[in-house]
Amino acid sequence: MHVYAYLVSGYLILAGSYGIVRSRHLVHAVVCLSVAQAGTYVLLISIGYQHGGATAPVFGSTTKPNTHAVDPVVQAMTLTDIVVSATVSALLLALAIQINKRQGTADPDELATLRG
Amino acid sequence: MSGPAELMPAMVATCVVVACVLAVAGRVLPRRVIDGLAIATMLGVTCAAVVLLRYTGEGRRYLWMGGWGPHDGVSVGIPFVADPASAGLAVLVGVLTTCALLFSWHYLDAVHGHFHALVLLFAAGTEGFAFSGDLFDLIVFFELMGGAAYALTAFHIEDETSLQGGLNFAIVNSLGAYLSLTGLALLYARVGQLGLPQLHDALAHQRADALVVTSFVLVMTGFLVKGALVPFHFWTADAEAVAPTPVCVLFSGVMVELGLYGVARVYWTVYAETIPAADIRRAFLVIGAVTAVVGAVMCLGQRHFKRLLAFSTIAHMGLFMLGFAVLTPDGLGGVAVYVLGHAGVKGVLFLLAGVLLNRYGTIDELRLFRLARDQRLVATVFFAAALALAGLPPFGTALGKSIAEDAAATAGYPWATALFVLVSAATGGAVLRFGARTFLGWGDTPAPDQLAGTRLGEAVPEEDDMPARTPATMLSAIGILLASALAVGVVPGVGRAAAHAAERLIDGKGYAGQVLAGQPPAPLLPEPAAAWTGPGIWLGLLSTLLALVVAAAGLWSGRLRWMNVADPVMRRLHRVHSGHVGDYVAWMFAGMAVLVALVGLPLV
Amino acid sequence: MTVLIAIALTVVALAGTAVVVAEPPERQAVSLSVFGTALVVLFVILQAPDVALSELGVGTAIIPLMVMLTIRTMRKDRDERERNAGQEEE
Amino acid sequence: MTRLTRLLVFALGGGVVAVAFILAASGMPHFGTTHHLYRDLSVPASVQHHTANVVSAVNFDQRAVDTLGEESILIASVIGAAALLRPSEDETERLVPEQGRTLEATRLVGYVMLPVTLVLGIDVVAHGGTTPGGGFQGGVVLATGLHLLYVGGSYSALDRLRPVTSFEIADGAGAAAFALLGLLGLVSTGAFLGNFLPYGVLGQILSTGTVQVLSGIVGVEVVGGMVVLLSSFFEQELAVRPRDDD
Repeated sequence: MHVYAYLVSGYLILAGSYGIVRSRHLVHAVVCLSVAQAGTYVLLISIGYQHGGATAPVFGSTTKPNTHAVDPVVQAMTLTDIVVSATVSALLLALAIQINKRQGTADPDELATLRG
Repeated sequence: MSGPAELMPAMVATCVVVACVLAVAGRVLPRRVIDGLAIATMLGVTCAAVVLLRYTGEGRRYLWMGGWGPHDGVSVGIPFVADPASAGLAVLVGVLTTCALLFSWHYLDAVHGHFHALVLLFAAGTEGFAFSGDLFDLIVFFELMGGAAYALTAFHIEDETSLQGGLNFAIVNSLGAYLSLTGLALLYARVGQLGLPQLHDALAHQRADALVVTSFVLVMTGFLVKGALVPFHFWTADAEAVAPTPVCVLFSGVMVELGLYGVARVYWTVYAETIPAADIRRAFLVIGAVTAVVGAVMCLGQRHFKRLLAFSTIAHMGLFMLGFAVLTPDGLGGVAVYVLGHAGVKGVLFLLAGVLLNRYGTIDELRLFRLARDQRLVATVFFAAALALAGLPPFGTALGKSIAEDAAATAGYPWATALFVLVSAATGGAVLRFGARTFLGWGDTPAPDQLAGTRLGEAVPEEDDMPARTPATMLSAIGILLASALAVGVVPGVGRAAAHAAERLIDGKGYAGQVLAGQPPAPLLPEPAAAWTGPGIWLGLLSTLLALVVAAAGLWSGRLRWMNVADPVMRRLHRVHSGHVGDYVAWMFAGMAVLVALVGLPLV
Repeated sequence: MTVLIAIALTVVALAGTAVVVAEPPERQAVSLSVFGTALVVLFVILQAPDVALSELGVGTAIIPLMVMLTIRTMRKDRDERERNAGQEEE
Repeated sequence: MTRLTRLLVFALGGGVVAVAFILAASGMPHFGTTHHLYRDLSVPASVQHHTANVVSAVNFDQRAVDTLGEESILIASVIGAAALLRPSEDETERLVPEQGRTLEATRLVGYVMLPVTLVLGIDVVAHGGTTPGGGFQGGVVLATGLHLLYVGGSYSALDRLRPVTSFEIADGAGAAAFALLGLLGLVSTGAFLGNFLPYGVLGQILSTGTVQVLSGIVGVEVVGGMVVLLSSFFEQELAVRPRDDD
């Protein structure tokens, strides 16, 4: 369990990359890229976790602020990352739509305009 | 310590604000206003960067965002730090962006100011990247640069090659950024800090174990992708061959160089005291040499002019990497001068490619054969830039090349010096060959079968009704760039300033000490050896001469049967550059594996 | 708690694998949405409600919706091309 | 490369990287460790600025520049997607007549869910400084809620309710306002994105100075941005057609 969370995140990054390598459809490649990115979310959030009933880093008028909470900084970074993920995916999907429109295919194996 | 330091966030924020205004009001504003507003903004930003650069002569300028300054060497805030290297890059960004916008004055269907807004956001990203003193923030601005750049690459949606170039670029670069983020996460898990100065202090006492090395390789991967270094470079040719002309100027002049800047900045502030210099030197010398050779060989084999220029950029990135990899202030100072000269020269060549494309509807070398013989002015500028690329003194490229060559030889790598000469000759020769065919009509007449059945180099002209004479705004952009490339070489003191910039960039300890504890900056060497030298001038002339030989060999290669021996190697190399994004990702991981082996194995 | 986290992590890994191996693009929107949901659950367990909320919007709704629209656009474009090709043959 | 060589190259590279990653992971602090240096600095800093949600404090105060960068990425991609998905020279925009294929039940779900999501989204944005939530999350929830209309009803209903131009303006204005507030902080406190508003009592809605304002601005921008992004895709699917020659 000590490193299981880290290994899962590493696995997601590799699996996503593997998906891009063997992809036969651009939309699939884009989706795999977002799986690889999800690996970074899992890694960051696991790094910030703390055993023993540490709370979320959100305090109110009732719970006094204390440091028996999970790391807020990795959560903030992940939030930034998630918005980036939506935007990058949008741009990539827009490109995929236009490529399919111009070339009549979205299979990377059949797209061959940039050789050499 | 603030004052001039406040210019840094102001520059980034101004670009963002104006970009938003253009994005929202672009559809109602007349084209002239859009052009004028964007150019005025970039002029203002350039002036601010120049002011900042002058102040950095006295030491680094820094500002903690949100007022969260450090206590006892730690902080929750993000610093922006200006040293001569980052401020100089900001000036370079300003000048290149201004020229790119000048060139697109009225040119290019701008689609409601979208083009200008994206260019300004790109500028904001590059400036933030140059100034940021925080590893996560660096990656955020890296992605901002990327996001704007992907859309700009594919701006001509009618052109299928530009779409595919944009997609390959976007996937490979984004994956690179995510891998950098993974490396950052490993580092954060160990030391719980993100600022570059804090990371410096935290890592200074660590052993280079598996975590440090792996995080190094992962963080560097993103920057190496951006820096177009083999085998992370494949996207570069695809993107630069197809992006709109003004965008190519930015990509080849400053974006890929910022990748190398990221490598240098993060290495020297974070890892330099942990990972032994010998390992780093070996790894980066290998990467630099392979990049230079692959770029030069591929450059020689191109007939699509923008693609040719893109491979020349890759070859030069290899040379810059070699200059960096000797890990001395002289080497890096030479690279700094070389980068400035190269940005001007390459910018001129890309803009001339744009002029040709608009006039003749193609930039294929064989189709352009003898077509442009009446273009006296364009031809003169073209050959000046081509010779400068080959390393002809007194251009800035030659000065930078000479300083870096000297540094490599002094550090005990004469083969690197030889590579500088040969690669400059090859890339300059390829460009000269293109010019001789196009403007002079020299060389063998292309066989009909070489022209048939290929649409290579053809593209949708970027301007519908190109006037018979090239407009003054376009010419002025070209003139500014060529003059800057010359000025870098002839204005006294550029070499010295670059050497000082390199000294500051290398001094990671001083960076951390000044930003975290307000320590005074270390004194600089009074007279660095960074000026024209006799051997440097001779080597510059030699590479120019060799470039002429290369060009002649290319023009009349049909008569040189013995050159066919190299064909199988060439064919294989060409096949590797397949335009297939899956291939690119596979090579990226192979490159990471090589980097792990080069840096990690000696430590086991 | 530890067991719960281990299970959630495993589910995320499996859902991620499912996305990567799902070949037909039509199924991608659904498998991606399932993967997003698995991530949301994991983040809630790991005490990251803010991140979970964002992932709920982006990962389970917005990106899958964009993927679905992309695939439908591609299919529409293909149909139209085939219809045009058919007309030319006539 | 053939598929096989490509997979082999990746397998070799990925294998080495995987081994390095596993070795690195074994050198990381164990999962659930109690050592979080940045957290120990960040929580008191957040309390000092009266922000109960430390994640919001990090995003909009301590590391607000990250958010500036991220908001710029959002607007860059909104502009980029709009530019990429514009009807090209050989295309035209024409709304095709709708086919009534939505089930009554789904439609009902959509209409019922819509107000719920909108209220929830606004609440999440408004209380970002004090409870879980904030600009991004609320913005995302709001944008998603608006598009439930598509699931439940029809695109033309959505089109009427969602004048894209005003969302474009919201998006641009949000991003610009974020940068302008940063500059305002620079002018009035000498620190970019510094807080120049008074603080209230910890845990109350308007206690957090600029955090709440910036969070709200980001909420506006994210709603605008996501709606415009999605609408570009909707238009591609429903309205953009090849130009007829006749």
